[in-house]
Amino acid sequence: MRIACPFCGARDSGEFTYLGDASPKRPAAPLDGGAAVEEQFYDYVYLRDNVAGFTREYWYHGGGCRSWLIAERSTTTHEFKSVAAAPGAGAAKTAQAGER
Amino acid sequence: MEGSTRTVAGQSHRLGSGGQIDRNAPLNFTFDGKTMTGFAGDTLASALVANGVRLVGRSFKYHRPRGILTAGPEEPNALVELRTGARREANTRATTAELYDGLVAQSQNRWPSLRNDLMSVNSLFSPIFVAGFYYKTFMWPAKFWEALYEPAIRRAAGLGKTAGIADPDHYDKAWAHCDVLVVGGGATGLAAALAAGRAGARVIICDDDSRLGGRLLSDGGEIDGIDALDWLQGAIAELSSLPNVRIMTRTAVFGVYDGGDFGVLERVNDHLPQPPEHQVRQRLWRISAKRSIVGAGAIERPIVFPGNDRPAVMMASAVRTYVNRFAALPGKRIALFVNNDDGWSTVDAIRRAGAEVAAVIDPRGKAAVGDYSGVRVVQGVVSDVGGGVDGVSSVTVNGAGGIQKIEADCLAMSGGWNPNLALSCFHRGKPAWRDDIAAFVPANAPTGMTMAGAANGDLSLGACLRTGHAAGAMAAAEAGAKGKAGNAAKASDEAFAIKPLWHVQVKGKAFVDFQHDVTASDVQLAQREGFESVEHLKRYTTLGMATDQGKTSNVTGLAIMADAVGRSIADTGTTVYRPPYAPVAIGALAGHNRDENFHATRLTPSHHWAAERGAVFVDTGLWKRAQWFPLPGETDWLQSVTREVLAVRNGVGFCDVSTLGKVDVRGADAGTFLDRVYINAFASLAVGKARYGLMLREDGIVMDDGTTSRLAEDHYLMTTTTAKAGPVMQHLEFCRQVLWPELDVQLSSATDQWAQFSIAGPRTRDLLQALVDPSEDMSNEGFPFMGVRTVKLRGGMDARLFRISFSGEMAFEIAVPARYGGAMARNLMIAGEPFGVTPYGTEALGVMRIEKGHVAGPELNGTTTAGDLGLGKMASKKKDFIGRVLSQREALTAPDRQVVVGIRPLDKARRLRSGAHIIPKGGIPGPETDQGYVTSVCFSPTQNQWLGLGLVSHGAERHGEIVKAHDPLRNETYDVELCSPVFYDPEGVRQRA
Amino acid sequence: MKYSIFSLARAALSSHKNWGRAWRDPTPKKQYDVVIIGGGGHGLATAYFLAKEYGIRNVAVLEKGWIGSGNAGRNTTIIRSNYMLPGNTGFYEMSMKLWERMEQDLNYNTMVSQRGIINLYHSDAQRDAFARRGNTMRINGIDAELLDAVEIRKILPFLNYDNARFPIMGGLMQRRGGTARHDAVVWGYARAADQLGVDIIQNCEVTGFQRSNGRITGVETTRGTIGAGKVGMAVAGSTSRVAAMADLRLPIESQVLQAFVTEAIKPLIPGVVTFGAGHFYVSQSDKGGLVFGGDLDGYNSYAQRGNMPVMEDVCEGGMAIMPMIGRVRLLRQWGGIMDMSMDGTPIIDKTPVDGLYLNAGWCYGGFKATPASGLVFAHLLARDEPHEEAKRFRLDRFRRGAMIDEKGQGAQPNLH
Amino acid sequence: MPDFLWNSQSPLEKAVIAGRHGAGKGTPGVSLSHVGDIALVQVMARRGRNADVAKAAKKLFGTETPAMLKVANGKSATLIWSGPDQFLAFSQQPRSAPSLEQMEEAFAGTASLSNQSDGRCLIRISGPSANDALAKLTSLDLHDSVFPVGAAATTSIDHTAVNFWREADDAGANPAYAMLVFTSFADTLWHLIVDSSLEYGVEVAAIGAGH
Ligand SMILES: Cc1cc2nc3c(=O)[nH]c(=O)nc-3n(C[C@H](O)[C@H](O)[C@H](O)COP(=O)(O)OP(=O)(O)OC[C@H]3O[C@@H](n4cnc5c(N)ncnc54)[C@H](O)[C@@H]3O)c2cc1C
Ligand SMILES: NC(=O)c1ccc[n+]([C@@H]2O[C@H](COP(=O)([O-])OP(=O)(O)OC[C@H]3O[C@@H](n4cnc5c(N)ncnc54)[C@H](O)[C@@H]3O)[C@@H](O)[C@H]2O)c1
Ligand SMILES: Cc1cc2nc3c(=O)[nH]c(=O)nc-3n(C[C@H](O)[C@H](O)[C@H](O)COP(=O)(O)O)c2cc1C
Ligand SMILES: [Zn+2]
Repeated sequence: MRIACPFCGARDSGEFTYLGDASPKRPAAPLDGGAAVEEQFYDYVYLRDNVAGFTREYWYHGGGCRSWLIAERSTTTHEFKSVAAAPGAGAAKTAQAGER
Repeated sequence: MEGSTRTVAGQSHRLGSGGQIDRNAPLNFTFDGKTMTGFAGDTLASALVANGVRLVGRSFKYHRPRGILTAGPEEPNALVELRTGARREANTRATTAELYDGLVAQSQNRWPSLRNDLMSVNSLFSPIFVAGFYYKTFMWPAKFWEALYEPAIRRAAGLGKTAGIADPDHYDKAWAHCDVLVVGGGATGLAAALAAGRAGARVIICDDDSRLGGRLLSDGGEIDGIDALDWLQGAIAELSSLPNVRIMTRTAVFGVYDGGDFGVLERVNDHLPQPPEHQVRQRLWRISAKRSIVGAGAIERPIVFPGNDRPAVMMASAVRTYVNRFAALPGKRIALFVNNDDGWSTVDAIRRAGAEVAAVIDPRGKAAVGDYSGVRVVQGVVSDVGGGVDGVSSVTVNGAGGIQKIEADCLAMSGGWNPNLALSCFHRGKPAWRDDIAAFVPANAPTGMTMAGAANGDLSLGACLRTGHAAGAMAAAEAGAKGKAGNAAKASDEAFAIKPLWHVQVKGKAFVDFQHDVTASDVQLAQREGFESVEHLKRYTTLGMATDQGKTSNVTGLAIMADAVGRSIADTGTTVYRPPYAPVAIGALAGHNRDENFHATRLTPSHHWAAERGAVFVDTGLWKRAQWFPLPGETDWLQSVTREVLAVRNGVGFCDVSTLGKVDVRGADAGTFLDRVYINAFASLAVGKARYGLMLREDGIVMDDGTTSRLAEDHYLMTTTTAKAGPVMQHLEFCRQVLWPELDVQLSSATDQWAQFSIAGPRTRDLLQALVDPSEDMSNEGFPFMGVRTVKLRGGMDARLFRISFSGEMAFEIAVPARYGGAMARNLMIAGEPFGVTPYGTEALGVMRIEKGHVAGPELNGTTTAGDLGLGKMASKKKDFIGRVLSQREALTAPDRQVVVGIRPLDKARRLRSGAHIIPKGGIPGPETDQGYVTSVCFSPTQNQWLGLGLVSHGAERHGEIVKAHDPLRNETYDVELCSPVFYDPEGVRQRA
Repeated sequence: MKYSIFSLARAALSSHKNWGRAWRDPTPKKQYDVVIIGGGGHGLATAYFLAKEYGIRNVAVLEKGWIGSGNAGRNTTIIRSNYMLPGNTGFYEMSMKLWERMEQDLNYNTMVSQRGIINLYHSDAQRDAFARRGNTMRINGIDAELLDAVEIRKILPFLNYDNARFPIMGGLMQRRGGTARHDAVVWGYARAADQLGVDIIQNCEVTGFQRSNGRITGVETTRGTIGAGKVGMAVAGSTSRVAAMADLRLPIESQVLQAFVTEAIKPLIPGVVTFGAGHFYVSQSDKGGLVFGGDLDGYNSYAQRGNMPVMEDVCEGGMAIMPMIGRVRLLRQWGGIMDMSMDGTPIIDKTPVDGLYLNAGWCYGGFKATPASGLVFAHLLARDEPHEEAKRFRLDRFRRGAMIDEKGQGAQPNLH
Repeated sequence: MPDFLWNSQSPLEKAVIAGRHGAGKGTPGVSLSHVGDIALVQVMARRGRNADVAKAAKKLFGTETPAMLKVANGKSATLIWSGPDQFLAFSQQPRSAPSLEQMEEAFAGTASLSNQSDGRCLIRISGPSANDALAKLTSLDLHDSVFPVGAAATTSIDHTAVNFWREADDAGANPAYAMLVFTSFADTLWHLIVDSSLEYGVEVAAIGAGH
């Protein structure tokens, strides 16, 4: 399997590691958030759609340019539809936290 | 090529002329100890045929005598143990093993000999040993299964014996890249490669065989008006002349993986007795191709009738191969049983070889086309085959004219052709049924793959050349090649007429799967018992599960099932096709990565120095670390380690700690960043200071710990544990790139840049004083605890010095660029010499951290919280950090959690062991009384006893309590005291001295 | 017909013409007390125990393909009870006890073979972790032995002791561990459940749930709507997909685990061996093939097939400890879809949807659980409360922080 | 006071055995060499400061920062692309290259630097069979059309990250490559490279010699 790193080009999958679904977003965590925030974090850390079909997911090109990537990939065919850099890969300036 | 029955001396069935063997290169070989001769160009099977050998093996279950059925990788019967000693390999197909001088082969799965195999009594029990019989019996008495039944079944099953000792050969793996991968070098593949190659595409053409040509080598014919073999020479010459084409023979494409990656096995040296020096036996290729064309040909299928498994019943196409390609005659009077026109073409081959055609039996009567005058033709079917272990003597025919017996010493059969479509199905595509050729053809091939020629159901030579060429031209264009593909070669489209005939329904054992002894009645039995799905059929009868994966049997078996159920074959469907297309040696899949090369090895900067001192090394992850440094006269590791610890505690010692992960964290927001990844504060850390930090996973569990120093306003140096250096780096990059892209932080691993040594013990300052430039202030005030700065060393060297302590002693860590690691070790020995400096290893390091109550790997086990480790107070209440929220969950803060405690045996002479469990004194061991366990132990020279750390429920409140260490694995139970985990200098006076 | 050597011999006289179907092929009824989705080992065992132990016989098992077509039919058949965390220990030992009498219970030879399992260790730290585990087992009444290199060498003389990258220092052995014939387990439960009246319905895919007032009342299938008092899900790798039909999100990801078998060879490897410093474990089937596997492919997948890197990784592991298998040929490579839970431990519980019950999260370890899983799930379905041995497998453990994480990898399924 | 000598030591000190190894006589298929004592600095642009980094690089090295997947040859250093908005400044003659301090000054506030002079080890491989040997080590496509002179990649060899680039062809017009491997892995990778080359015959240069 080859994964087209937007920086390095198509590379053997052995250079990458997988993290999982890229849709859950780390919730804001005010210090006095209480149970509601705990519930959001529970959802963020544990619950997954786990769809059969295309998903957006995190891959890390650790054996190459060390960029975190967001790939659209099918879990049924393993086909990659797109691979994009995480917002903070490289030095591009992103204005806002969590703008992604 | 006019053959003749004139034979070659000693080779009773070798034709006097013809064939594509080198008669000037005779080769000796032995089969079951008997010496025979063949020629270069032979396979073991063709040489056996040439020597008149019929009986070659025994079947899996009934141990029936078996001969050679095919001439290719689909062979189910003729499996041998090839070579001897450590190179002996089981189940090698004689039909693909190339002959070399001195080849040694043994038949297998028989005892005591092939001819007299006592296990063939199994055949007598065959009325009971039907499909699935073992599921119905051997249940009582329960104990007998492992003791009696199973060992007997296991001994009888299995096929060949493997050497049982390490494989002496080498293997490696490689990558290759191309625009167009062509699988198969028959007419189709050649046409495809020529078209794509001419167009300028980067082409790789692979063929499993030792030579290109495919069936052209067996069937000849005419292409572009010349002899097919001459055309073949021309095609090979043209391909060889194209720099963009790579030809790989003896190379099987065994798997199709995602995104155009192919698994490919090159048998580099299997045709030699053993690989030449510096060469591998086989090489695994991963070929990455933009497009692929599969011209893998078709596989002829048998007909199911009683006696069809007798030695010298052979596929018709195999008879042609032996005669035409190898000049070896499978029989001198050959009968044919065919249901299609292609089978009839065997008649020509037999006649040209000067052998006799006993009769052609065809349920259709005559062939649709062709001149077969003078051939005895019987419209009918074969209902039995006479003969013995050495082959066929007659065939019984049920024909229009009743039952008749025809004398013959070989029966050639053809039930039609199955396109070799496995590669098209490895992504779980299902083939489609085509009535006109009575076969499954590819459908839904993986993206980028084109099936062509016989593999796609285009069986005629003309069609193979046409479709191959078209596929090659198209693939090249799709891959971006701009050149011209030239013209397709031309040949005639011979007719292919077939009348399906799967099974001759008469009494008698009629085999579907030859190797696994699955008969037509087994298939029918499975149907009666409800195992109707082809997948159930397969698993219940083992049809298609043998070494050939049912290449000759699957379709026939499911046709019989379809008939039994009353469904069409198309509706019945095929079983799932799986890689590898042909079996692959495990050694090749491992390649170079075996023995000491299994994984890479990392060496510390002082490795060679330590090795010279005789250090004993230990594996920590990929690292080799000095575990201890034995001195002459020391016989026991504990002796050495104890000496090292005492040397540190009483004087000074040093240890290479370069393996700790080091991360340069730089940027304007480095402090903020660290505040978010650590539970404690770092933005507030002063430049020139170090601090211990703890980081959690988002689920609130401890991920890692280490000391992080602030070297400049915008520059921190983080250390991680040795084990977690990689994962932590990945995590930090995730935080930087995904969670907080707004922060200005840059990360770089500096682990390998620095040689870092811990120097510890009360004489540390003395040692350092000798090493550093006199201008450096090394006093407690000038270099306070947790201070960090660059110092000048004598002799002109800068070093980073960190005043941190893992051992609990007055200690520093000193770092110099890695190239000076060896020099640093030597200089530390020189500087410390007056103070008795002692190098120490990881073992002493471990002892001292346990004495000091510092947690490490065994406690940071992925299930403990900061609180469990006694570090809960470190967590800042003023900021958010990773893991903060979920660490507050009810079960992670429950009062009964197992937390770190110290543990010491009451009997001071008693050895404490890790993994012992803690149960209350007087408690009876059981799940309710199991309160925790010992995580780390050491013999503490300072306490003069074994002691340890543990995770024990309510541990923090139980210091002083006497409990039991329970260690049934080692048959030990003894009293221990729970105590503070800090055994040594609890006030921390020494490290601040 | 009862199976035995006598019935076999009798049948032989009539050319085996009189064997009937091992289980019926019924048309689905309109309504069942309990519908089990998934004709794998767990679903069929659940139906069997519902009928056998809880007297609930109006039960259907709905299977989208052929029974055993999921992970039950593609696993490496290892059974063991060498777990170390509360919740797992007792549960898997209960399962082991059920294995030990399965053949007699079911009147079906499932070839339960207790030839032993050995987990090799290669460092002191690993030995200590195994000591902790082995002692947990012993404290729970489960057999376990900690062997040193000398003892290992006696049992497994063919391992690489001389030039291994990671030396073999010893192993944790459970002699009662071993293997069972996976397909036979499916067929045995199917036949036994069928005989107790359970309807086993193949080629019947559940495509939706019927609900009324929030409660499940039945399932929609490719063979029509089927009413149900209660519905139990035991669909392993398809858990999230089926749960989504009831609008549930679960702490589960689906990943491929591959397995491999070699050509059949004469007996070579006595029991089950696992490599502690790489990804490789192996046993030999009765037919003679070395059945082996290793790590997950590492990314979410429903493809039911694997890729090359893991095949190579596994074979490297194999060659690292058993260089004698270099010339043995790999015959077949396949994959199954694992319902990887966030802590690597199963979930057996009611769901937030009334009438819908969940049996999932078995990861790569649920074959050994088959009998116990069936029993406790039947208990839950029948009694509406968890079985004593499955109390800790509840869904809310993630919310509460009571994960059962044997590997200590946290909420990252591909690392379990 | 004793004298302290600070001899530098290559991680390949034990591994490199100069001379001819493996098959055949005549022209070796593969030539291998290693030079120690290099200067190497990782330069990572600060957020939003790419353009400034390019300017500073131009000033310091006389060349733009390297384009993606390329090498840029500067006056006193070769700049090797190593990831988005970062590169390695490499020099084989540390004395004539800008010092770390000069670099820190030149890139102050615009890039974060990390000294890797000792973190990586330089290995060169060339020869008529270099591509065949490399095919066993790297999954990169090294065909001229894909990986011409001046191409660079960060990739993995034996699961270990390396910086890899193609240099000018050697004297025999054979392709020549350089790679920077992590120091602690150097010994193991060197052996792997030698093993992969043996069948072609390999000439190993003494440390410091070679190109
Ligand atoms: C390669 C591999 C090796 C393994 N090795 C081991 C091992 O050595 N030891 C061990 O203990 N465990 C092992 N396992 C794990 C074990 O196989 C599984 O955990 C266990 O089989 C799961 O339970 P099951 O048998 O009920 O699942 P399955 O057999 O998968 O049953 C689920 C069934 O549900 C059906 N289904 C799905 N969706 C629907 C629907 N919508 N409608 C109707 N039916 C549906 C499926 O077709 C399937 O038949 C392994 C698994 C794999 C893949
Ligand atoms: N008229 C008929 O009834 C009939 C039937 C079948 C075949 N044929 C003849 O057979 C020939 C078919 O030509 P073709 O080129 O399609 O097939 P082929 O059989 O001539 O060649 C296929 C080649 O592919 C190779 N191969 C197969 N699988 C491979 C793999 N996985 N990896 C590497 N190599 C692999 C084989 O070794 C073989 O050399 C034609 O000459 C055709 O006329 C005729
Ligand atoms: C324990 C076990 C042993 C197996 N032995 C064989 C075997 O000897 N021959 C074979 O072809 N397949 C064997 N298989 C693999 C099956 O053929 C099949 O590939 C696997 O069950 C997955 O099913 P699928 O390939 O139909 O998807 C075995 C599978 C298992 C689980
Ligand atoms: Zn990249």
